[in-house]
Amino acid sequence: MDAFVLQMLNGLDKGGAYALIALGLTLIFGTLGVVNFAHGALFMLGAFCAVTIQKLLTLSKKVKDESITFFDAYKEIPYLETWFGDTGLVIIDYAVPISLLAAIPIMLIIGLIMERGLIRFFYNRSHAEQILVTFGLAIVLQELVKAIYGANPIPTPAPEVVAGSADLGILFGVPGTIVYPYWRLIYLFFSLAVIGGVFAFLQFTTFGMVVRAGMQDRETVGLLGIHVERRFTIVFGIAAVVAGLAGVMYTPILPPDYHIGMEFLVLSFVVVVVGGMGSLPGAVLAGFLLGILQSFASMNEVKSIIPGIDQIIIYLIAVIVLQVRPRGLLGRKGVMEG
Amino acid sequence: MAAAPTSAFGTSRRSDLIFLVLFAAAVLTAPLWASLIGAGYPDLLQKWAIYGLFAIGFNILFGLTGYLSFGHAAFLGVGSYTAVWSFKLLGMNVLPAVFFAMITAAVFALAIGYISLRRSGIYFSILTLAFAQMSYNLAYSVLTPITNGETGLTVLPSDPRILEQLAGVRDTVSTPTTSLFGLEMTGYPGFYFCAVVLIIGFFVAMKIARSPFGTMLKAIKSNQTRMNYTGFNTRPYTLAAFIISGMYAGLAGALLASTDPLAGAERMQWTASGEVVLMTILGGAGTLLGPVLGAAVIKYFENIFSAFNDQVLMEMFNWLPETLQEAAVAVAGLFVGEGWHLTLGVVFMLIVIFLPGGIMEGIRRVQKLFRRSDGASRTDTASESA
Amino acid sequence: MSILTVQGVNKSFAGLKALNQVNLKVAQGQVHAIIGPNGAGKSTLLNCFVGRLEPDTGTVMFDGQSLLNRRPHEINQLGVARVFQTPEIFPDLSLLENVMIPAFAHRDGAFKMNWLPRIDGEAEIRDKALHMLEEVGLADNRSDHAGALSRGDKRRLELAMCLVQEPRLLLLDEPTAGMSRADTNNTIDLLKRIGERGITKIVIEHDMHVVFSLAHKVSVMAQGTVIAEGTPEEIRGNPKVQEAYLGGAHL
Amino acid sequence: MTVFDKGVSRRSLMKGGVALTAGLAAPHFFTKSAYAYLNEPTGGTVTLGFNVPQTGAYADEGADELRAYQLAVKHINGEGDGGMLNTFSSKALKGNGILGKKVEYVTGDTQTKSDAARASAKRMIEKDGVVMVTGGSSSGVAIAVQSLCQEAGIIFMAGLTHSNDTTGKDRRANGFRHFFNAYQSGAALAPVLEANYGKDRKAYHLTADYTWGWTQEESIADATEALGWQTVEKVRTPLGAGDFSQYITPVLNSGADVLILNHYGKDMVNSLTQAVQFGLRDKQVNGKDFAIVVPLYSRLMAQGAGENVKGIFGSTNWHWSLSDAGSQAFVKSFGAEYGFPPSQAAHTCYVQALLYADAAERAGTFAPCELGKALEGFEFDGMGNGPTLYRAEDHQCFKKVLVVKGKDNPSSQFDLLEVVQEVPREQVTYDANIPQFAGSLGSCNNGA
Repeated sequence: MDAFVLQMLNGLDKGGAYALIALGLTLIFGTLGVVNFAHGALFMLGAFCAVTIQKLLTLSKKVKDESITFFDAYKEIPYLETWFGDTGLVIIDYAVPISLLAAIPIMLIIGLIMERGLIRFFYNRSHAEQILVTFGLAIVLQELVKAIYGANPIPTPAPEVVAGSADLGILFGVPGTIVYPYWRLIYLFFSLAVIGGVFAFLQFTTFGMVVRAGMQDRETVGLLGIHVERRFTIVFGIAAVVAGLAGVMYTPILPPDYHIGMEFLVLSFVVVVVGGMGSLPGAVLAGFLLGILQSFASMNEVKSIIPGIDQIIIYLIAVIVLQVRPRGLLGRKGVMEG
Repeated sequence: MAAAPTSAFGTSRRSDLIFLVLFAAAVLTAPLWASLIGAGYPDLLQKWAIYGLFAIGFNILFGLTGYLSFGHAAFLGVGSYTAVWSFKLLGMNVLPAVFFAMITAAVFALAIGYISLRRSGIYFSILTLAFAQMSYNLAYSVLTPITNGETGLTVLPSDPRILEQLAGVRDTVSTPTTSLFGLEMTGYPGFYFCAVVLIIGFFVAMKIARSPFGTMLKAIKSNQTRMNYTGFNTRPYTLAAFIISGMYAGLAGALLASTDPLAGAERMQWTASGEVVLMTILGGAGTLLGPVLGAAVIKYFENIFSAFNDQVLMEMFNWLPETLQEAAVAVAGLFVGEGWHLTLGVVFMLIVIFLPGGIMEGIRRVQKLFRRSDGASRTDTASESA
Repeated sequence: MSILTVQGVNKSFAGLKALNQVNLKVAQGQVHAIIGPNGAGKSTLLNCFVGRLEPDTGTVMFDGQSLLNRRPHEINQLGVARVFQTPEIFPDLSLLENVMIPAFAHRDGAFKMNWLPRIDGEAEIRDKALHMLEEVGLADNRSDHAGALSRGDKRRLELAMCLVQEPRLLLLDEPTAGMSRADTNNTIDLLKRIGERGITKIVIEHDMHVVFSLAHKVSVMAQGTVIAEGTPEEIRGNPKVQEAYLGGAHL
Repeated sequence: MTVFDKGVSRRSLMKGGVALTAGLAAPHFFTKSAYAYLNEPTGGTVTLGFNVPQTGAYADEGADELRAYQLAVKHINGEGDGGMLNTFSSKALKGNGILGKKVEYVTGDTQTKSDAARASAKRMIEKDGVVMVTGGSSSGVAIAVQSLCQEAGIIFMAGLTHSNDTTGKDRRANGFRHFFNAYQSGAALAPVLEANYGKDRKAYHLTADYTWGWTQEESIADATEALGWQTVEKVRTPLGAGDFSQYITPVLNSGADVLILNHYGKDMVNSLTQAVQFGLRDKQVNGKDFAIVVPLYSRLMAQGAGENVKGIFGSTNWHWSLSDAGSQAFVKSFGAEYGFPPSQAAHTCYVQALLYADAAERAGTFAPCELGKALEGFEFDGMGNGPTLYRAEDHQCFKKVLVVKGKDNPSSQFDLLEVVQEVPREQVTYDANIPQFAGSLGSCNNGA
């Protein structure tokens, strides 16, 4: 029972992460018709927003450690601490939440620059070319990050108050058996909130309505004299922000390195395809489905029956789903089949 | 009938023959001209030939039918594993290894292609990716008894090598080396073996591209609906193309194992599949020569650019005043050595932005610049398009 | 002798009846026009003949064989060719190749691993294709990419692609839509010329000029069903047709 | 192209020409050189090949290895302060290069992939004419390059490789390893674990699902079971899993009170970070404090895990805070050059370079077989790990192994680990042919 609930939570948590990345990816597919291999890089840039903010907050006065003479070892006392004392330390502790706020404008600007500077020239080019140019961009971005921050992961802990675990067992009357880290719970609620926000935005605003109409039939909407292009630029910005926020929030779970985006790239493509190209609910559904199945496939009970199943479950599901439903779970006909 | 209708096909028997002879000459003299750019050593030359072959085969699927496979590395890996097992069980001769590798790759391609080709577009791509990733993950972990996992499958003196046993020539003391009837497949002999296979592979690819079968594949890429309403069952065509290109990949894998008898799971990773896509597009998808050029460029970057270190750069820039020299080294250092990936990324972007047809389009444009467009001289450019 | 017999065909989309008990007999060697207002179900009916759609109930018999539950290429191999409303050609290939490809399908069947000969060595197919291009007046452009043709030329090319297969039944979905008057007349002449070969044709058309110059027989569809059938003269004089389709206007 | 020395171009051009004719007419015979061994240096210089990961997950480690090699070359050529040459027990090296030849080097990127590593090593052997290849930051790569060097006929001095197989079942006559291995980790850790956690413990293993992970799991399980510990479960995790939550939650209520993470690199950073996040470090089970153990530690990786390493035991080959003269000399020299302390990867690479040079000097030749004999059974000291033996039977170094613990109050950014114990050499010595290691060196290969 507790094992089941815990794996369910793991699955939801993973699913939240998959869904967030896949959401932006499928939004870009659906609106711009662009296969964006740089989407993982946006996730990575978001994570490094957090790293950068943390580095800025911990800018330190360096006091040389006199006990070491061979090289410059120093004790670091952050300026924030010298200036504000304990308040300063609290601010540093909250580096990740602060980054979350900072990442919104930063990722929006990055997204807009990317779309205006590069992606828009590829609307009518073949998918292969889109893949190549965005893949090239992803490599360039990650190599630049590597040149600045190195290749090692960088620890970016969550605030102290949420460092512990919540005892969810109390809810089920079995205290102590179901403990789950606060931060992961926060991540789950955060992803649900962002997903809800994106859907509400598309559902209830005129802007969203136009975008949705554009996803259905771009030409017709264009004929109505509405500037679809400009809205699509903003859509790209939104997708970048969503990916970036997912990145920021994931840093306490996965200390980021320059390569983290590539690791999510393949996975998020599988999620999007399983959900159905260009389908937002599909991406969310597939994200959670794959997350949960992956968690359960990793249980010893399952692995003892089918060895190595946790290694391939995601791909196996993708193959099966595409055999049964040619366009993914909620895909529409004619999207991205050319 | 009016004029000779050759131009309707963009090529003629004669221009193809010239093209093939020039290609063969360029490949066979590679040790000479490659040393001018620091690439004249057997291993890189072998890699050029092998990955050239891999890309040629990939192009038969992607360039002709338009189906973008993201899992072709699986066949490369399967070919390598089969070849090493052939060395271990049968003997160190490369011919059975090459033969069995192609057969196994074909069987895998049949199975994977049969399922994947039921979908098209990006759905097809993801299906092939999924199969390749499953192969990679399993080969790296639970299939270790067959693949030797992380360490990779190698030949050992104690292997059975039945054919050699029967002939009474099995040496159980020293590590056996691959050979073609006694000719060791390392160094330059290994390269010439790969080169000959590459030329044959190129010839076969050209044969396919120029044949009615190849024209059907191009027609599938151009308009699959029309193909169906024209009375063609397109599935066997795409499946045949998939299997052929899978066999090329298996052959390339066997050659990798023949020149260096070690097969590792990384060969099947999605990045390896991505690499052949990049090679093909970089060189020019749908052209015969492009994929070979793309393969050569990427392997050149990987092996030569990555080897530039500060010491080499300092020597390069030693004609500059000292302060400038250091700055130049610092900037250049970003792009070579540990930064060679950055260069690769920048090159991809520049090529796709400015030369969507890849290197071949660049060559065509240069040809155009130097040539009066009198129509009669289009053989060279045309013969390169497949 | 009817070559195509359609009986009691029904087809609904999400509860909406697109075809309602359609019956149709097309006589061998005739030009049979199907006319009717937009949304009358003409194209849906055509799609039921070529394997694009499966009727919910009913039968479609072609020369004694059912056309139902067959894939498009099988139906084509039986001798049914189709010209689409928006021309379906191979835009990346030369005109000559465009016409040679259907000729191969006619000669070699649905699949043949024919990779040893060169395509330019297939003299018989090439000559046949060239001849067909000459017939539609496109022989001079044979080396051009088909994608660069004008819409009218694309349609003539598509017609050549269908005719080179020597089909027994040719389906034409608005063959002159969007064409200038001169082009339309050219097409009519062309269709008349090939009419002399005895190929049965079903033509969906809006242009009454085309219908009345070509058709031996006309079926009128409205709201998913055939409301009238007869020679062009009979149809012209049928008040029911005039009301349903022509809105009372005199032809 | 100006990139390449013209002389070289012309020479390799001629080589290519000869090879072309040879290849077409009578292959094979011409490619064998007239020299006594492969790539025998004939001029005033000798070239070494440094094959390290420059891209991929271990790029930082690779960069540190490269720094160490460059420092070693300086010292061998008599530049700089001499580093560990001053404390090294063998005094054969005179600071004038090796055998009077100035040391030059070429570098390559292994990408932490066997194929790329072998391609890079082949380039060094075939094009650059190196007499020795060294480096690497993972066992798969080390074993792959080692067997390549064996076949080609040059010496391979392994860098960071911890798998038993490198000097176990995949040992080769031309390959030598200074770094310690999984078996030694187990042997060194067990007594410390016993002292801190007692004899009655239930261990849960999370193991990277590939060869290195398995050998480490086996070694640690053997060592801890010998103490009387119970092994509750051994769970394999996919390499590069990223999120380990689905493997960690089953630990929570499994009844285990020790979690052993047989992960390295990014996997270790992630699994440790997440295990701590799940509260495992602060948990009480069976009335005992729950413990996490990371058998193979590295300072660079510890940096990635940050605060999460506090109080967690593991083993390491070497640490810069050691106070012996050799370590001090090395740290001083490295620190002065680069401004920060060397990692264990840097240390083992530096030592390997020096050991190679010294062996060549003592053997009087670069010929792999003679040079190898000079390394086999070589006893030395002053290189940071106390008296050390390069065992002849398997080419593995035997020396002290460090048991370390994540420091509770680091005083500086480099001060993450504290050395708990320097486990003496006798305790980590094993017979060369125990089942986990049984293998054959084969015969050495001079390549000519």
